Amino acid sequence: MKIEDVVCTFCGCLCDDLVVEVDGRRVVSVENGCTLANEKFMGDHRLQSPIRRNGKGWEHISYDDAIRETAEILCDADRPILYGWSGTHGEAQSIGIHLAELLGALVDNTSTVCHGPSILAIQEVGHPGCTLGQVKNRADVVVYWGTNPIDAHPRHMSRYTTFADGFFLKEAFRDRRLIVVDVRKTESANIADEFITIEPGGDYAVLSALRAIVRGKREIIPPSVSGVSREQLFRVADLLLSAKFGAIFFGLGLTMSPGKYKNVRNAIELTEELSRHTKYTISPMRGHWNVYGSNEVFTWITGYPYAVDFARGIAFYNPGETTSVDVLRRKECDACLVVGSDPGAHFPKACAEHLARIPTIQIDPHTNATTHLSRIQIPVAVTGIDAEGTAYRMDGVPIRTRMLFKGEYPSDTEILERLYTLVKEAKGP
Amino acid sequence: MSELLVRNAYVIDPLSGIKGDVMDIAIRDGKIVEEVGRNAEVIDADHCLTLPGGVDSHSHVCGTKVNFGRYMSPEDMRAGRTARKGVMHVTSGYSVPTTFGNSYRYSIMGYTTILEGAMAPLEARHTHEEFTATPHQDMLANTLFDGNWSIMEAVREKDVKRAAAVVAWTLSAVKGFAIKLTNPGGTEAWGWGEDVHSILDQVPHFGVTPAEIIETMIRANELLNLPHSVHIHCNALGVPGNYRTTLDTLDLVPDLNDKRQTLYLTHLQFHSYGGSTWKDISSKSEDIARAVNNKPQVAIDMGQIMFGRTTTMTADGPMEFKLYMLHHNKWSNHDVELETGSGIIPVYYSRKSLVNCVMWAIGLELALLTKDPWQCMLSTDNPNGAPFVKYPEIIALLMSRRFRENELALLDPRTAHYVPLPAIDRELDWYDIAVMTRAGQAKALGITGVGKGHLAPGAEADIAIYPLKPDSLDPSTEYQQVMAGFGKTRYTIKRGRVVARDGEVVVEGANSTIWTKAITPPEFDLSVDPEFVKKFEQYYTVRMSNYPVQDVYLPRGVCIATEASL
Amino acid sequence: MNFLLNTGRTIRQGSYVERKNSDAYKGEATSLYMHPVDMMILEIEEGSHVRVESNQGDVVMKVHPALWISQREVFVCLGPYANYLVAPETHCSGMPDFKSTMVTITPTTDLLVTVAELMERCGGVRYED
Amino acid sequence: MSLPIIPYLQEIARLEWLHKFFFVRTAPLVTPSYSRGFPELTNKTCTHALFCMMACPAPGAIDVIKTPDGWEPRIHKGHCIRCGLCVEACPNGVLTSGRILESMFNDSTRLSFSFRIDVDTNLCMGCGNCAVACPVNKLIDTQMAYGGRASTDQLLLKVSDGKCHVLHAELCTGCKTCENHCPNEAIRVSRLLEAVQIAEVEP
Repeated sequence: MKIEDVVCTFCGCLCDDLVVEVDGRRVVSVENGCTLANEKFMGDHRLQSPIRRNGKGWEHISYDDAIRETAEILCDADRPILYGWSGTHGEAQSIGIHLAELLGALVDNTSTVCHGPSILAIQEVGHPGCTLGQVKNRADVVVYWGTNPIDAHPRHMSRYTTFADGFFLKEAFRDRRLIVVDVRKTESANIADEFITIEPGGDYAVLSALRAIVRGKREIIPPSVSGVSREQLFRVADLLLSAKFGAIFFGLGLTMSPGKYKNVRNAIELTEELSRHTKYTISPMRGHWNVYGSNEVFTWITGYPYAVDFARGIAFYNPGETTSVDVLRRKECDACLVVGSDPGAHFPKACAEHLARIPTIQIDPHTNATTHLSRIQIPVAVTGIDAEGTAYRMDGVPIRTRMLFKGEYPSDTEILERLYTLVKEAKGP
Repeated sequence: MSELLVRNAYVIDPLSGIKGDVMDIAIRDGKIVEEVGRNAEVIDADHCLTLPGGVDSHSHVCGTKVNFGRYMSPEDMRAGRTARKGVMHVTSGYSVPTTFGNSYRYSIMGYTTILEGAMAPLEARHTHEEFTATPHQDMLANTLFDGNWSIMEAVREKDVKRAAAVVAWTLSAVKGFAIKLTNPGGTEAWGWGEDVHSILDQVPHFGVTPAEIIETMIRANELLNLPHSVHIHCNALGVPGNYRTTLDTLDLVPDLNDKRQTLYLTHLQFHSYGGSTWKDISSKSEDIARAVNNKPQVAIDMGQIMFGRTTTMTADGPMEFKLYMLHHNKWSNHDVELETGSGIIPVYYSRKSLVNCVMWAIGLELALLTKDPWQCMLSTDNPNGAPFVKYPEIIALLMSRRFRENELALLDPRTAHYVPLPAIDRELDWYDIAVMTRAGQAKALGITGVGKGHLAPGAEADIAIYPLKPDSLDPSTEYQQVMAGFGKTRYTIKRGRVVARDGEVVVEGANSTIWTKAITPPEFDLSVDPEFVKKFEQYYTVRMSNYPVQDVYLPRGVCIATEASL
Repeated sequence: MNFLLNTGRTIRQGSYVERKNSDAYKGEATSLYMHPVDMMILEIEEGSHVRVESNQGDVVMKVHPALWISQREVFVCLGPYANYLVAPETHCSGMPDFKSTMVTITPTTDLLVTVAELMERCGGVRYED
Repeated sequence: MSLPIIPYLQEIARLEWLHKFFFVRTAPLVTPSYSRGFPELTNKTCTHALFCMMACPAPGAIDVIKTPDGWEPRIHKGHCIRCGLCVEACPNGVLTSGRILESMFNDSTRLSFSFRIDVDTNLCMGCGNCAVACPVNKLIDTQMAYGGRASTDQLLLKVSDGKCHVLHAELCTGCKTCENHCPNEAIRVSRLLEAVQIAEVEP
């Protein structure tokens, strides 16, 4: 059976035009999807049943036992942390946050090691953005700064920006100018009209230089800024200003480099500066398919996009203190529930070591690095394949993922609901 | 079967013609009935003011831009935090509270129905998700059509029926309630960093004017027989001298419906400015109110501003950028492909700012100078003028001249030269307030038929009992009590169930979402229209089959179906 | 020899992300891309193993030449191997220095470790299906 | 120093040599009939088929430009290697050089083009840049150009199973748009030229 308009749950592009052929409980073929989409749908490496660490080995246990034991661990903990959420649907995220509220736990999502700094920058200066269709239909200048969409969001250029025709651009790739800024010559840089190589850690200075030029202060620019020549800066600024509609996309090259949120703040302020001359928008390239959804759900329930601490009863937010890496680094938490992410692979070693020290429970369809650090892992259905729910694309457009077939695994929502019920019973009214 | 009896209630129910009688209200299974059995639970209202549940006909509480207002404002979240308590979830926020924060605070003030003022169709799913997390109120969503390409093309072709078909398809796809036009044409122009400045400006590339969009949409709305009228946020919001644009817009309105207004003009305070710069801005509330008084076919809401800190958010992207150029605090913008835009900035309305003082006066003047309370709703365009928790204070200001004078004395002393407020003696009475906070809204929205805004048998048992005794209270002097009383109900009853009592929320709540579906003849079914389908295949970045809001997002949807006259 | 370690996404890392315990993932996540001139100085060939050491620890990786990276910089896709070297310090931003860790690289004949072994070093217990 | 000059002067001053130098008669230089000169226009109408450009092996040697009178091939002599392929390739006989056109006419031969597209599936990441930019795809299925959603299998290029696949190589016109916009050189277009009898080309 061929299913049309399937939503890919890999990256923040959330492409919704895939055609997937399904034979019973097996995906047979994927059309229109990139390599990552294909791996996602065709992959067949699920953990078969819940497992529990047993001394130096592992044993299979029932879902009932796994959930009950998880509830006990969480109730016993003084400072539990519920981490992850970007790899699951909004309905599950919602229950997870209420669970944290009930436990007085700290709840954080993967933004913390991704676009958390972008959020901090937005909280300082705002975010002039737009939906991706606005870029597709109008943008004649596209900038990718510190991001390599070809590897991380393969269809971003062909579906939404450089190559996709739009209402006002009938010959898109001829009519658009593509600027790529990076510290290394990525695949994306290979097809750019203008590639700017920046010395590592030099983004802030280059952004400042461009802001100065846009402000008309060319005379103050030194011959070279972080390895970028003055001539190139002038050329790029002129190109930016020549746009009728310019779209800037930025990635972890800004959020993870020295300067972190200040880099992003500078990029947003460049956008705002350009907006005084012509139309400009800026957007973060969100990684996980539903990381933006986790920010949205966190925000409408708690008021904050990530790093929320319920220990005081109220929702308390102080990134740098209530962010997962810091909490783990300080060895502060004494139990961890991981849902839809892999901190074992993506946190610094010291954090992984603390996860191994405390009872860590993982809810995830696949074994991964965190599996080895955990006490219990509960396999669940994969949203977009055998579970469905809401996801938010990187530009904030909410899309309902599809369930392609009913599988044998429970969804994140079902597991978390059962967990919530058990914890609520234990905690009393 | 659950039964409840409210005894000794001092009832004002304007839609039923009850202007202050002490009576009992019987409730069975969530509806008001003639009488209930002996075993019914009893609430003694003790002669307190008892009104139908409050209806807010224009408020921003759920959806993409509201949530972004929270997202970008941790300082606002910190300004209003409550811990989890009983059935109440944690809440955060002052001007843009979390969904539960909104819901609890409205509930405590006796509000049971809220219309979200602006929902971008492409992002409707988000609004509905937040509706589900706003458990104590029945929710409705105004759906944005101001920059809709299909609409503008129909307007250019002078094809009212096609415009109606686009509205019908979209409202039913996104489970919206009514047509919202925010700065019509201006949001599309903002796609190029531009704006329209009067109702006769051309929208770039589309060859239509705001006036043509407004006129076409008014007629399309009536062709679909929708419960509410077109709901407009006029062009040129917040610009000195914009009252002319507002008067021009009022002049466009024909009288096409005998049950309700033909055009609803929202937050009119922001559209009643004289002068030509921020230095000589003045109140033109008298001109506007005169036009409204002469046109029974329009209804307005105040858009009152109140001093202090708040967050402005609107689909009017270009206006927010202009405002940002004034405030230089922080600015967010979010354009939505083929449809609309939006912008958010935090603001502080100050008594030391003459402009802000003039704005404050204009809102009150509009309410006091509009003769018929059914034509003017009480609103702050929450949170743009002020958070809705300021409603009790506004009510007190409208009911007490003395309170107004006391307030005026605190303002920039030049204010009196620019506004007529000091000369207005009128004090509104309990009945006027009842109209302006629930009955008028329910009538204007066209939801009396689904049992909103009144207490006649058959109506939804949404009731607010305030600790106010109109028989013995003089609002003119005891305005502090009025303010306190409207701020915290003794009981808020939602569909026959007590949901809040003396400032505490007592149940988890389960709301409904009211949406409209205009049934059109098959030749107007756009789901198979080649031009319309092309929009999805070529210009939208979401497939047509993934666009409509699935039923699962409306666990308790209430559909108002109409038969279109196409 | 000292290098600046940069990390980021690669398409293969993304492809194998749900098979983190596979040889394919190990192969990609231990691939270290280095400028050929630096390889010459270190006297190593494509495919040579190197020990990469930071103030957090050390891990064995496999070198690939790449012209798209500057001298004295190396690139490893994000994952447990790269993060084994990254410090947990966030400078009160919540975000570690994933793209700017100083490392020392020396040739070695030691073998690559699996993800499970690496996690065992962190105190975990290996799970094999 | 002066001695070595004398034998030279003696040699130059020989009568026989001087005679030959001033009165020699050799046949004038003519271009042999089989030689290929720079292609010239025949004044036949150019239909902008671009076969000449596709056939040309010398980068930058020929362009087809728009003049007020219509399309016209233009030879850049510094680049042209006078191979004559463009003359042979043109379906309308717009260009000529030596006897190429004549002998093609006599022999009823033509050049036939085809293109081969190779996708290195190890490198391809299915980003779809090639399939979306491809002008042939665009004519067949407009949706492709607007974001890469394929609604037919009659395409030249299509992404499925995570890689770009060449479905109908015979549709390729050799424009190399795909090759130019591939971020990692995973797609290559090569030209296959063969001489065929006209009957085969235009049955």
